[in-house]
Amino acid sequence: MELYLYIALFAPLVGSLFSALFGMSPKTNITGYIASGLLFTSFLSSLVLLNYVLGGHTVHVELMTWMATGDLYIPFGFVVDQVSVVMMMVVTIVSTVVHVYSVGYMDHDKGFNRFFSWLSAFVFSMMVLVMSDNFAGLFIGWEGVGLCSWGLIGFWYHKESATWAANEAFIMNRIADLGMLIGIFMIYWNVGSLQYDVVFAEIGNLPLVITTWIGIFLFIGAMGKSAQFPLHTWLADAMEGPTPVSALIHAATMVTAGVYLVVRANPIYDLIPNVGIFIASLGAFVALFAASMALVNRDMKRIIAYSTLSQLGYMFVAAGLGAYWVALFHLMAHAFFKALLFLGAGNVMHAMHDELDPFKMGGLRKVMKGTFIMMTLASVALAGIYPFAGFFSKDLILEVGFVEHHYIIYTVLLLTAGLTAFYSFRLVALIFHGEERYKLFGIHPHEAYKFMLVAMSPLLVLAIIAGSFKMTYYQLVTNLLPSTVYHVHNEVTFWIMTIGTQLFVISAILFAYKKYSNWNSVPDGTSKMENSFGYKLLWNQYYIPKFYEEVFSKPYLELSKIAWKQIDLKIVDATVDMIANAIYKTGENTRDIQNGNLSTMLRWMVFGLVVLLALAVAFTVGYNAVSA
Amino acid sequence: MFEAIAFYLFAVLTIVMFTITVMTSQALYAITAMAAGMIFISAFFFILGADFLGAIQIIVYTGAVMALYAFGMMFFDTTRNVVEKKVNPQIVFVLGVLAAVMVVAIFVAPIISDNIQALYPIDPTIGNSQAVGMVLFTKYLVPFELAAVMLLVAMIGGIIMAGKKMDKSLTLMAEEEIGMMDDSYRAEEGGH
Amino acid sequence: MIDHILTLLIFFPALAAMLGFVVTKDSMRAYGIAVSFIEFVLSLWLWYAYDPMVSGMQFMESMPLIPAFGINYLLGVDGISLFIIILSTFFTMIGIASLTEKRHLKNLIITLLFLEMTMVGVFAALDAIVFYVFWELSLVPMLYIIGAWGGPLRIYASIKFFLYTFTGSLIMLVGMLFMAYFYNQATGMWSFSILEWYRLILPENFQLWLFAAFFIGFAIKVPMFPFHTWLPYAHGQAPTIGSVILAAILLKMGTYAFVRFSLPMFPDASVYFMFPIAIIAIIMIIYTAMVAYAQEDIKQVVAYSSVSHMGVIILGTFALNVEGVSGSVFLMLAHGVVSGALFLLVGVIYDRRHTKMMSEFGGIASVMPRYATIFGIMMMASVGLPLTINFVGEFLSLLGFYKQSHMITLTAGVAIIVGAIYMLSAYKKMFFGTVTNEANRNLKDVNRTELLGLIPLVIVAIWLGVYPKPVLGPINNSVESIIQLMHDKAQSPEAKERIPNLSDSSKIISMQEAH
Amino acid sequence: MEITLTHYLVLSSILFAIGLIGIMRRKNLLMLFFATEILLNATNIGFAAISHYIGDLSGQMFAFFIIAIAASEVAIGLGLLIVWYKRTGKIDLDQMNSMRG
Repeated sequence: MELYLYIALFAPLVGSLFSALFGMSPKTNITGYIASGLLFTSFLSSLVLLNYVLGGHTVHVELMTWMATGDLYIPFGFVVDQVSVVMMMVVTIVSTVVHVYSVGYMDHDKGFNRFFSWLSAFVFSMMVLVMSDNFAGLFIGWEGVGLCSWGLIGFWYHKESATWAANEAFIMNRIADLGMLIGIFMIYWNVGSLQYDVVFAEIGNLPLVITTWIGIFLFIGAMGKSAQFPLHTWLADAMEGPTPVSALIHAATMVTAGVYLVVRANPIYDLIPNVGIFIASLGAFVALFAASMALVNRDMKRIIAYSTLSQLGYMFVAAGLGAYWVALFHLMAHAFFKALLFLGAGNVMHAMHDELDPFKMGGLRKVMKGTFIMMTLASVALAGIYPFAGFFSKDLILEVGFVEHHYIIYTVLLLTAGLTAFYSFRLVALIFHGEERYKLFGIHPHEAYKFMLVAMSPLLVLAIIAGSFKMTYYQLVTNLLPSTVYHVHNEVTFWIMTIGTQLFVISAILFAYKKYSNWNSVPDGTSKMENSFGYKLLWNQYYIPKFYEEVFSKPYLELSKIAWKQIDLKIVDATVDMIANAIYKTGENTRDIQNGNLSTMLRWMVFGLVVLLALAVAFTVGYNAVSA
Repeated sequence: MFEAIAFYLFAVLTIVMFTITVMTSQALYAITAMAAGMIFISAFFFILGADFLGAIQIIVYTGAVMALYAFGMMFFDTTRNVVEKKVNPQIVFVLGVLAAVMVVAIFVAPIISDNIQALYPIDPTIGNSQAVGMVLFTKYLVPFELAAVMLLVAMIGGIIMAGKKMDKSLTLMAEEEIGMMDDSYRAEEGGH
Repeated sequence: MIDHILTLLIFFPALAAMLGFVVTKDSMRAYGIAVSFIEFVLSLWLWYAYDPMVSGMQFMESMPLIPAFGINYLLGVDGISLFIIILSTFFTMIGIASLTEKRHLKNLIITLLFLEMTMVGVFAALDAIVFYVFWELSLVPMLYIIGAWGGPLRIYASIKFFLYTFTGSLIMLVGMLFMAYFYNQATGMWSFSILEWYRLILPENFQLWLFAAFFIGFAIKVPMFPFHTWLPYAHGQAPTIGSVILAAILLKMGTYAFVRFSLPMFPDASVYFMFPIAIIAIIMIIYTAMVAYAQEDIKQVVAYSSVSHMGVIILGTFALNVEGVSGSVFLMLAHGVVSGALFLLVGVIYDRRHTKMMSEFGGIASVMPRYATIFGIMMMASVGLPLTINFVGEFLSLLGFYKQSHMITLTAGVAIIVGAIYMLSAYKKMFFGTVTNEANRNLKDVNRTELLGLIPLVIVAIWLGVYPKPVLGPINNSVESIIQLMHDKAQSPEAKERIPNLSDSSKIISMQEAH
Repeated sequence: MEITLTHYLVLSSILFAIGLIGIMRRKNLLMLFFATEILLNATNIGFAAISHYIGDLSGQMFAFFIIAIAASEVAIGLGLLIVWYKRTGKIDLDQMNSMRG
């Protein structure tokens, strides 16, 4: 089994290095095939491992020592257990699909080889992240995915907005990583090890306050990667990257790393329910907050990004309330349908020549049948309609909120579910239904390559049927995670809740269809609604990016300039130069003494003699005075 | 009593002579006053019992040194007044007086301890010259020889500098000039 | 030969430099590469022969110089100095191999070889006077390199560099003399041997003064805020090779000296000054990172980033536990590799465009993809990405200091954020965007000579990031013995408490009895 | 009225001060030499007096050497003086400032 573990882990790395070899040469399809093939190998190995783990075993290997000094011992250790194997499956499935898809999507791009190098490197980092058996290894993957995310968001580096977004994403993640690093330090100094098994065994013996702080700092790390408020702005901007990247990194895998961390560290969070409540509340808030921004946005990818953000909020609600397996389940289901949605959006973008505004599309269902079906089904899954994947995972989170008696959270999530359905179908309606507004812009859309659609189909299948794995999954992960069953005990309440939610969501969908499926004009910012305060607030993302710009970025640059020009040059350096100049000036001024005139020198000599004599007299007098 | 009279007499004379030396603008006055002062100083040596030193003082200073100065002065125009630019003359006097006062203060103050012991005590039974000779050729033999060499060097140096081609300085000339000088010298020789 | 390997290592380059005067100009480059390669191989042999299980000094050599005052020609290496010596020889080799300088190449190589002698000498010396001599001698070739091959302000920069560091080291010399005097007072014998000094337990107030005297010398060399202003000038004016050596090796002398002198000799004072120094380190980290962010010249960005990273090294050093000190020693190597490589990279673009202003560039990534890739790797290493060499050092340094203070570590940890900010924005300005400046449109990518220097650095940066054990192991052993020594010597209860006791972890071998 | 060592030392100091005034005041090199002779003689008196009052010959020895030095000084000094005079026709100190720093 170790062999399969190593194959699953290192196949993407090999693919990445192979593509990197051709990184500077013009496009060669072979890199795409090799990278995809290796990803598929990785997927197969993961499948074998899943089968093995389903049999009740786990694999734990230690590749080699990484850091060892003093009492610190950090190996490159990898573990395939019930949780990580689920993540591995999610990662390898989605990334295989995305790789194959990218062969078509990046077909005309100059950086084709480079793209696959980055993409496979990302998968490798993600695998390290989920498979590591210690916090330091997790951190390697954590930073690794951050790096690849940087490289991929800024993939089209000639675009100013892309590189800016890449740097923003990296730096924001770094802020959170600091929190995570501190969490790791706390764990080390209090437990003496960073291995999961040791830490989780010992964590109960620590004072509660320390555990609380550990939980908080680790969660700060999770907030950055999963783009939780207030570190959420980078995710929407990250949509500057190529769409497969958004599908893989900013929907299915990397952004869920934060959830994975909380799930993985469940023995810690179990001890600190107060932090859990905070996480859940923040998650609920972000779910609503992000959904509200998605309502008005006119950028197809950003809408999906906000939806991702919103779904991450759901996951954190579940994780925060202790329903770790539910969080992980939603993570999995979400990965499938959200990746599908993004890839569909990618098809649309291709068809529309990188046009992102859904108001400029419309009626595309005629030319893009496959994409239309896939995106619609994905949206249905996202909305949580029975029997699609979203129903099983998302409704479960609502139930968790209800069962745990957090009714406010429940209400917020319910509302968000409606909003989700609305904005998802607003998007679908605007893109695929109504008049063919794109004709105004002289665009001739076409369906994507066949094999791209074929590549997407596994995701479609999974988005539809993932819910049916629920029991198998449940039995699998509850070997490791708390096995609480969340079920409303009262039969009547349960049915009212379920059917009520379904009706609410369906009505939201119908409303969206009604409002947008016959849209016939491109909004130009003059309508009454577009000038209302609420719309502007949402349109400008609650002015938060602007706020960050004004309060952090610009003052930091200003302060830096002051630090350099005013403090460093005018104070610190000037002080040094002043001392040097003082000495130099003294020399310059006393230079006249050395005028070469013997007579003057003799006078100075006598003067010195007098001074010395005076000193001798003074000291003698003084000495006598003291001794007497 | 006699000693006191002699001391004060010579002291006054010496001071006067030296003051003239320092103050006069006539080179001749100065050299004459100084020669006189030197002789008066030798009187102190006699009073102090340092007969040999006194003799040396007269011979070397008043004889050799003064003669040298006299010869030296023959190069210059001695009849002319020595014109000197006086810059801040008061500072000169203030400094001089201050230095004197300080030194006097140090000498007068009871700081010369009593426990100084004579390393080479003066034996009253033998004459000064003999005693001086005994110390000079035993303990101070090396310095004495060194002094002899020094005098020799000084003599040679004086001769060289005041001697031939003294209007040219080798140290201040460029290399080519020296080379040229050698050539002309040889040419001169060849001419003979 | 192995018994005198250190002497050989020190004086071989000097001897070769002397012989270099008779080598013809055309073959000088090959000669320089050959000599520095042999020297590098020698230093690798040193590593091979080094016994990693022994924590004390190895390959010790002793020869009396001035027996009356106990001044000996005393050499030895332990895990701390071993790798810095290898780094010195490595960088001299890399530097000479990738030289693009045309003016007076012969003199430059001879100077570099002399510099190599002084660098190896500093790290191998175990006698304070010998150490001091090499320490000061190292200024001379550097002064010459900056002053003769530097930019327009080279005279100012070189004089500032020389006088500033020289002033500091004079104060350090006074400290050394006092230390010897105290040793004489305590034992009745004269000794300048560092190992002998280790044994001396000084009263705390003496320690404070001596610590301060040594501190000024070291702090200027490091350079620590507010003594850092010579560095931007030196880097700004120095030729590429000068900056590389300066950043990679010469700055490490200061931090190395902290570990070699200040910590084991003055444990109480180290604890006493721990927090003030940590505050300075934080200022170095954050303030200079901000200054770096404001720079317009890419070389100055790298120069200020050096100061910022040195702050982390200082912090790790004054963590006074094995994790922190090992981390800081490792970070010395890491920073040497990374900043050296970054300066080489800046040199590459400077050779092509004769400007270092970032505003002149933009979009270089599409013109010089190899260059952009290598620069990117090194930038990420500088930012401290895991699996690169810097991360190991930074992680351990911060981890170590976390034991001493949570808040300070949290503040210092901002390094990973601000570091990312200035590096990424500089990288964006240089490489991203479209090519706007016509002069950049036809730039040639890195050529073979340059790759010769850069590829090994990339390999080292990643290799030691992935597998630091071969280096970290010996460092760890030597650091453990130093920490144990400090714990044993510490007098104040606070120091006893802050410096961990390792004696239960058996493998400590007394500093003196090794070899 | 006993003449003590102090008397001699005071005399010596006064003469020394006169010499100092001389060397400071004089611009003529030859006159400067005179003043230095005064200085040397002033110290000689001091040495001889101490020698006498302490009863030790060392003082006289020193005086001898001083005289020897004075003699050499005059020889060399005058030689230089003459060279200088021949080169420039002047022996004024104010003109000898080639050592200006």
